[in-house]
Amino acid sequence: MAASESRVARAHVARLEHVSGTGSYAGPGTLLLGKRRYEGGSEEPHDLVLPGNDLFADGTYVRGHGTHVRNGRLVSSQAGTVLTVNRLVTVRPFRSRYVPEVGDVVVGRVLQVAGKRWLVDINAVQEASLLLSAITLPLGEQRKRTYEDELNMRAFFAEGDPISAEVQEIRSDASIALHTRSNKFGALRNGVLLQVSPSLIARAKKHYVRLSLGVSAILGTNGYIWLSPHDLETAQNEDKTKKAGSRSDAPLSEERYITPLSVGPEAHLRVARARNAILLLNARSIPIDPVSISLVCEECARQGVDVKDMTRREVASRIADTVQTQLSAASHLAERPLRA
Amino acid sequence: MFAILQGPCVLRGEVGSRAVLRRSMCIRVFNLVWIHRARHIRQCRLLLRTTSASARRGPRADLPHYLLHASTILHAADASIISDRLRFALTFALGKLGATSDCGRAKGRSGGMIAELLRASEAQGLSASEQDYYVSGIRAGVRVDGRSLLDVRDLMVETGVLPSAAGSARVHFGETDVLVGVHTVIGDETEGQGHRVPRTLGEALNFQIQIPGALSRDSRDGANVAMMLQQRLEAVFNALDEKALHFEQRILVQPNRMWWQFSIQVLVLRTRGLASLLDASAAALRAALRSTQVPRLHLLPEDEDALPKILLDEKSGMSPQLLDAKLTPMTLTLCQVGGILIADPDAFEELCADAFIQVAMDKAGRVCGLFVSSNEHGIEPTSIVAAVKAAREVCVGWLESVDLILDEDLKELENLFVPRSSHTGFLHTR
Amino acid sequence: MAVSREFVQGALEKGVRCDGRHLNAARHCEIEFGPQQGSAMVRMGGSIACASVNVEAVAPYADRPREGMFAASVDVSPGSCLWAATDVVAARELGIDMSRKLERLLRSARVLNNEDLVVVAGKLVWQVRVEVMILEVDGNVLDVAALVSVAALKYAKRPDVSIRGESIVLHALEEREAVYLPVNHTPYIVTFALFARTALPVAAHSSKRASLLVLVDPTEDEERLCDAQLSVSMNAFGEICGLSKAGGLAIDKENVMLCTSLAADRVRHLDGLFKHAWELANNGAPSKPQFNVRPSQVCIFPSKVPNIMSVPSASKRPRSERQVAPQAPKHADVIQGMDAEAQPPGIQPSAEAKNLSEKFGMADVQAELPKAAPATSVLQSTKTRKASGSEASNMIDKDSTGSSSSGDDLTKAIIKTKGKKKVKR
Amino acid sequence: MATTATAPNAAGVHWHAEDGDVVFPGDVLMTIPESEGLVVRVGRGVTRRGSKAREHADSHEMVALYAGTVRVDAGRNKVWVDCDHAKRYMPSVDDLVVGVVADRFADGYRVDIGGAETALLGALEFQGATKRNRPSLKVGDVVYARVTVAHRMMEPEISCILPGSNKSWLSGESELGPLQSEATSMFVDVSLGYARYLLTLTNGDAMDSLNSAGDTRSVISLLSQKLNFELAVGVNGRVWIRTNDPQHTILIALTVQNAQHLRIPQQIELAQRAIATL
Amino acid sequence: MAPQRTRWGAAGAEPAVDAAGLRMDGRRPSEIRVMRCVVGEGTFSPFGMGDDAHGPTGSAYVEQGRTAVLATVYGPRERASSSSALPGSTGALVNCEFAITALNVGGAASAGSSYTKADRRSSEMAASIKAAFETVIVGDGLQRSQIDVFVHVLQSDGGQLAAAINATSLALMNAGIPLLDVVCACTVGVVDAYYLADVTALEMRFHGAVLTVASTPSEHKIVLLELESKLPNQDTLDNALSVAQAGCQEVYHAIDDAMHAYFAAVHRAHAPIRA
Repeated sequence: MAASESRVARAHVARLEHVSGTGSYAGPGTLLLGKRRYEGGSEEPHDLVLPGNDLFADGTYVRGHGTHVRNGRLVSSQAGTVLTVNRLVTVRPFRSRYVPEVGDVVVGRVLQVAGKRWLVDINAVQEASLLLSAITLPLGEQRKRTYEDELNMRAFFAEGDPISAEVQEIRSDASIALHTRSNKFGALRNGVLLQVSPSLIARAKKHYVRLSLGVSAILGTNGYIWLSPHDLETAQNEDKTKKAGSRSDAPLSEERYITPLSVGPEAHLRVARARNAILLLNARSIPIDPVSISLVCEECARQGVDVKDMTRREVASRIADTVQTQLSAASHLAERPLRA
Repeated sequence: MFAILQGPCVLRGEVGSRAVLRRSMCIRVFNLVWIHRARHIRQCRLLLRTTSASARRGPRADLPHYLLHASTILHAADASIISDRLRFALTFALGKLGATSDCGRAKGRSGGMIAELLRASEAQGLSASEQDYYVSGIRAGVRVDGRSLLDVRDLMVETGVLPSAAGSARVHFGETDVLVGVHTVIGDETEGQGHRVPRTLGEALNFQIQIPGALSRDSRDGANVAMMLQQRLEAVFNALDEKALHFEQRILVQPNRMWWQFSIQVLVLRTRGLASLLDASAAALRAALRSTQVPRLHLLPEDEDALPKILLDEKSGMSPQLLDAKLTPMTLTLCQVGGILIADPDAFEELCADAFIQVAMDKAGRVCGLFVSSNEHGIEPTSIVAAVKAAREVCVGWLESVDLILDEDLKELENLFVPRSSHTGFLHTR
Repeated sequence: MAVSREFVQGALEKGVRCDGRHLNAARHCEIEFGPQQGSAMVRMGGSIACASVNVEAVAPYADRPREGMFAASVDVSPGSCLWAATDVVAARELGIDMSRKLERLLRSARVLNNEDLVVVAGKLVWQVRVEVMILEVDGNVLDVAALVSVAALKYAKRPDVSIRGESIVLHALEEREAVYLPVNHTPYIVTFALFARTALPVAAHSSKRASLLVLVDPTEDEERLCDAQLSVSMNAFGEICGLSKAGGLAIDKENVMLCTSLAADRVRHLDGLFKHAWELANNGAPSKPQFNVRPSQVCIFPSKVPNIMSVPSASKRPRSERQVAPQAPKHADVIQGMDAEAQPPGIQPSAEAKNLSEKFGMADVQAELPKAAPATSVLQSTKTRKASGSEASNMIDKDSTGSSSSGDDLTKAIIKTKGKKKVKR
Repeated sequence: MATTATAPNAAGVHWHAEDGDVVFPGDVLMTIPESEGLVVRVGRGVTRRGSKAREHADSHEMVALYAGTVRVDAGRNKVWVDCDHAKRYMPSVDDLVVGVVADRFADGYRVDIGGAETALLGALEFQGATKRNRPSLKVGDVVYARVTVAHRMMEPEISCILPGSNKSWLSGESELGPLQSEATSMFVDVSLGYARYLLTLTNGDAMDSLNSAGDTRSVISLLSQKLNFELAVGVNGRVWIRTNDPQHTILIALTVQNAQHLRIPQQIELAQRAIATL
Repeated sequence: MAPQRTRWGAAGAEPAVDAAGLRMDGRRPSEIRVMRCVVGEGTFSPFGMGDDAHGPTGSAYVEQGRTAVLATVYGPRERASSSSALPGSTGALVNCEFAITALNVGGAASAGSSYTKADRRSSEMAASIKAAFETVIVGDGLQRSQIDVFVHVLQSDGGQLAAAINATSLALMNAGIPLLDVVCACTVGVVDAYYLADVTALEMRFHGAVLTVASTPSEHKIVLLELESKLPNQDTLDNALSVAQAGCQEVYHAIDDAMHAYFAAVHRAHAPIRA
């Protein structure tokens, strides 16, 4: 053990400039005035606009996110790529906070239990609020919210609890309301929460996915992802983990302190693999969906990369490149962004 | 507190002399605090300091001596000896202290680190179920990111990032990304800005640590953490003797009158959790010191009482000497989760931890500082020993490979005639 | 006086400001030197500040043996306005901020050369400290502070010095006449409030040049509501000693130039005032013994609008005209202790008429005459009083607690009786 | 100072102050023996001394609350203290005040009425407001309201409902309520006494007991001959003015505001000049 | 540092612009220094733990000659309850913290004294940065939120404020915060009839006037303006302003390139998201 550590330790110290996250695009003299060079930038990104750039002169376009109108002209207010969905013009920034839309499936973390509502962090500009009236109470059906319910709100969700929910409405002052009125939403347990850039998670039909490698994941539209092991072997384990992974009904007070079933090391390893795969994709800003995740895992398996080495940069770049090529080969349905 | 101090004081006579005879350096343990009836250590600090330094330290000089044992112990090169002697020392101290009972006053007060952690993590606390998951994973020997228990994450070093600084380095480690710049100034007492002749190495360095509101909503918490970080770094360097920072002139250019003042700026670009913060900062600090260039001085002494003039002759002034900081330590944080020891916890594992052991270890594998803090359940002395052992493995490995890299860097640095400001600077990529 | 952004906007579109001024008209400004040497007081509209300078002979800094010392500090008195009273911290910060700006101005304009403040190099230099106290805040305080500090410096004297061999003698005043400080420039700060024609910040980026309204000498309200402020500091020779525009509405370069040229005129005018006051102070003309603070609303329409395009001297009103001012009402005496001296100069007919015509010249005179009965809601309000006045008023008996609430019943009762009288008539 | 003339009147009330005296806070105005049938109406600025005074163990001492002039009506059954120059408003019940919405919360507003503390205005405290449709005010809106609760110990409360009136706020013709269209309206601060004077002026006859000027013509009436404006006077020293033209609004506002320091003839002169500018 | 002191010591003697019309560092008068920008510095750790809600949302490092500034942006996030904002205020509340962490290249101040957070100068800088961006940030959608900007001057060789502003607008763009326009800043030194764009600390020693201008490149509007010393007349100001605005354009090019490079690197082969 000890010997291996020292090896590990020795192996993993590296000089930063070779591997630094910035080095790849801030190469020597890359950004000097005048000349423009992109390392590995295969195609010149023409569709990039900066705030204040004119998009369209005529008013025939509908202004969407990331744009504003300045004396009759449509002007970008974001640094990003221009997308036009037949009249609607939007500018999608590289990275931004999560911009919620009604109906999004999000994974969040309870920050605070306020009167009659929970404040939930969903990586948006504001904290979302989950009203007591917007959850399904233990005895499922629409019974009246009693004062008792209000008293032991912590029994349902306490501070720090990860939950999955749906965006119910977005009010005029941009405040967000969630609801968990469905048996697939509710508190999450026996798993890990990780955060990626929300722009990498597309709105899809299914956000509750079973990854091929025996991990069930909730890909929140807000860039929060919940991973929990889900065993293939024993049916008994199966439903228990399923119950744990995506609970049907809101938890009861005593249930919160049940010691979870002890998942075996290989289950942990599976989750770890999925986690690292997702983080790898995030680091290379490749869209995250079951396909890409499983691609990464297969690639790692093929190259015999150890789980804990997956996030090591050189490994990551090697794998990500191959995965990217495979993906771009696969996806032809990339609509050409419109030029400024 | 009195009860705590009393026990050890008995020891001063017997072992002390022998240890001091053994080598000119004696070691003291300051404030071994928070030991409760279960005789578990709540928090302890080992600070090594030369006798000469500590003698001038005044009031603190008469603090407990019982780890004079440790002095012999910690200098022994062999890890097994370390563990034995350390265990002996600790248990001995515990026995002494146990004899004088009711030291458990401080129950409920948790170590500073834990407190900081709680404050820092309030924004994104970990739910009970998640903690269970983490713990079960660690029990199973697989951590959330796939590491095994004592694996550490990658460490990335870059030197010479601040052209205008005498020495600088930047380190990526875990979630932490820290930048350290060293500036050398000649300090003398005539300036009278409260500058005092440094008595320990730690006093020759003055830190300015900045953590822009990274840890929480308001940057006050950042300030608290910065405070703690500074205390620990200073403590580590207080433990070293002057030779740890070696160059032609001594740090004291003229005894008691002029000295080199190293002002060190630590800028935490991003961080999360505190374990990786200390380790990364220590690593960056060491790298920065190693890459520090000190201009060669010529002193023209006039009459005795006046301060000598400082000249730097053109040639040598242009090719300053490198500071030899090979002996400065690096730190590793280990923490105990559910009774199991893991190395280099990430931000979430920290939240599950019930004890922290931070070990500062130099290249010879000697413990230069040991910070233990735990929650109210305390921690077994044996696990401290185990931690030190594990830390020794990692740190020595680290130090060797870091030095490999730095040596290459610094070689080409040294034969650069022009000072490093000609580099592209921060984040330069050659 | 409380106005909304929309109102100000609307008024400005028509060329009037909330206190009836033109856009480029400054408020009445008075500069007073004294009472003692090195102190001065300035009133600009409702804003009042006084400053005092003290000069000491001290040893210079070791590293700067041939430089004197100079420092300026501004304090905003908590009583100066409502927000200052309620939020002391903000007031202090305002003071710190202004003292920084002020010091920078005085240095960059070289009002005092530190080299001139040396008595004996390396041994003795003058340390000059000017302290400004803002007594009343009604907008444009920075200008006032700058003006008053320069005035105080100009009026400040230092004891005469003679050097006899090794010894340096500072002569007492009775022994030798004190001498003025070597003030060689008199810079002024002129602050403008900038309004976009539309309230939206987007308008900042509309390319119409005329889309900006430039207000000189803004009031508190205008400072609160404006889109941006630009302050130009300039000395009498038209040298620009400083510019500062911190964010706010983005403006064109032309607008900056416009502001500087406006500032030049304003500075010429201020300089005229300054010189005039300076003569008054030196020709033994009795400068007012005690400066009595006059609430801003005393002056009927802002006193004579100094048309800043005109020659400055014309706009300074000789004192004699003041006497024309009618007596203040009795209760006003009791209240503000106003004397004829303090009466607003605006009242005497000539200036007044001129004023109003100036002010409302462009107002369309045929604003259609009132159709409805005037002051509708006022009548209603009277009705109310009658209605509620008829309610029972409380009697005093043992267990009636403090009757503070009973006060109004009385007035109502009176109103009622009046009403009866009226009926009788 | 409080006068010494103590003339017990028929009612047995011992007067220590006469009409027109200038009194200081705490000066005893009169002592009222504890006998039935004594009715003395005390107005603003007069209160009963908390503890029974020693020398008049069996009577109440009425003292002045603030410095001002004592007013005693002819019938000697009403007394109050005038403090015309005062600027700080002390709320008392049934005062009509002009307030500014300082903050809004779930079921009401916090309104600044120029007093020591802000007043509460219930969300439904409007003529004919229901839970469904009720005015929603922004921060900074101006309301004309009536003080309903004013007590030393309590936060004052105001209401826009007028007993005996049934005009709904919806029709916009209710006497009290939000003062609309801030685009052409503003209000100026005047001294409390002057505000009262204005209020009484709008009765159409002079209040010689309040102000020693016998002139029936007033600034407002003069202006109103020439200008078409709407004006609301709050006892809290705020005069709200609205015309169609901001210039006129400013003209009126400044005239009204500046007239408060002038005597009646001067006020008239001022008003005439102001009108002359049109 | 001592050697630097010797190096700069004699500098005052040389002319601002030599016979060949070149400045001391070989630039033409109206030429700005070489500008290196790194976008997303510090937000993007090499270990892929890129976007956590915890780290900075955006950051940028800007190097203009030997002036190096790092700006990090946190948020927009829920406004801390303690923050005192006007109740009626719409849009985001911008906090800015400005810290000088390094020695001046001129080596004037000692490292110990150069950094104090409460330093007047720093607070002033912070105030002007805050003011410069408050009106540029598009408020809608950011109600009840706050944006924290931390600016660190790693080395300063003149033009701190300008570099800080440039870094901040890059960082804000990186954080995906909607802006009405990019804000570019540039300084101009007026030394006896020369207009020196982007002056260095050394050139500031000529006691010329130094004018800092922040403007919007697309419309040449002036957002921020600071002149701290004397200009002879308005024409000089006019010229200086135009030189500064030209400089701002140059800066904008650099910023534009930086963003493109960032785009090229980070979103290389970024398959567009199926909307």
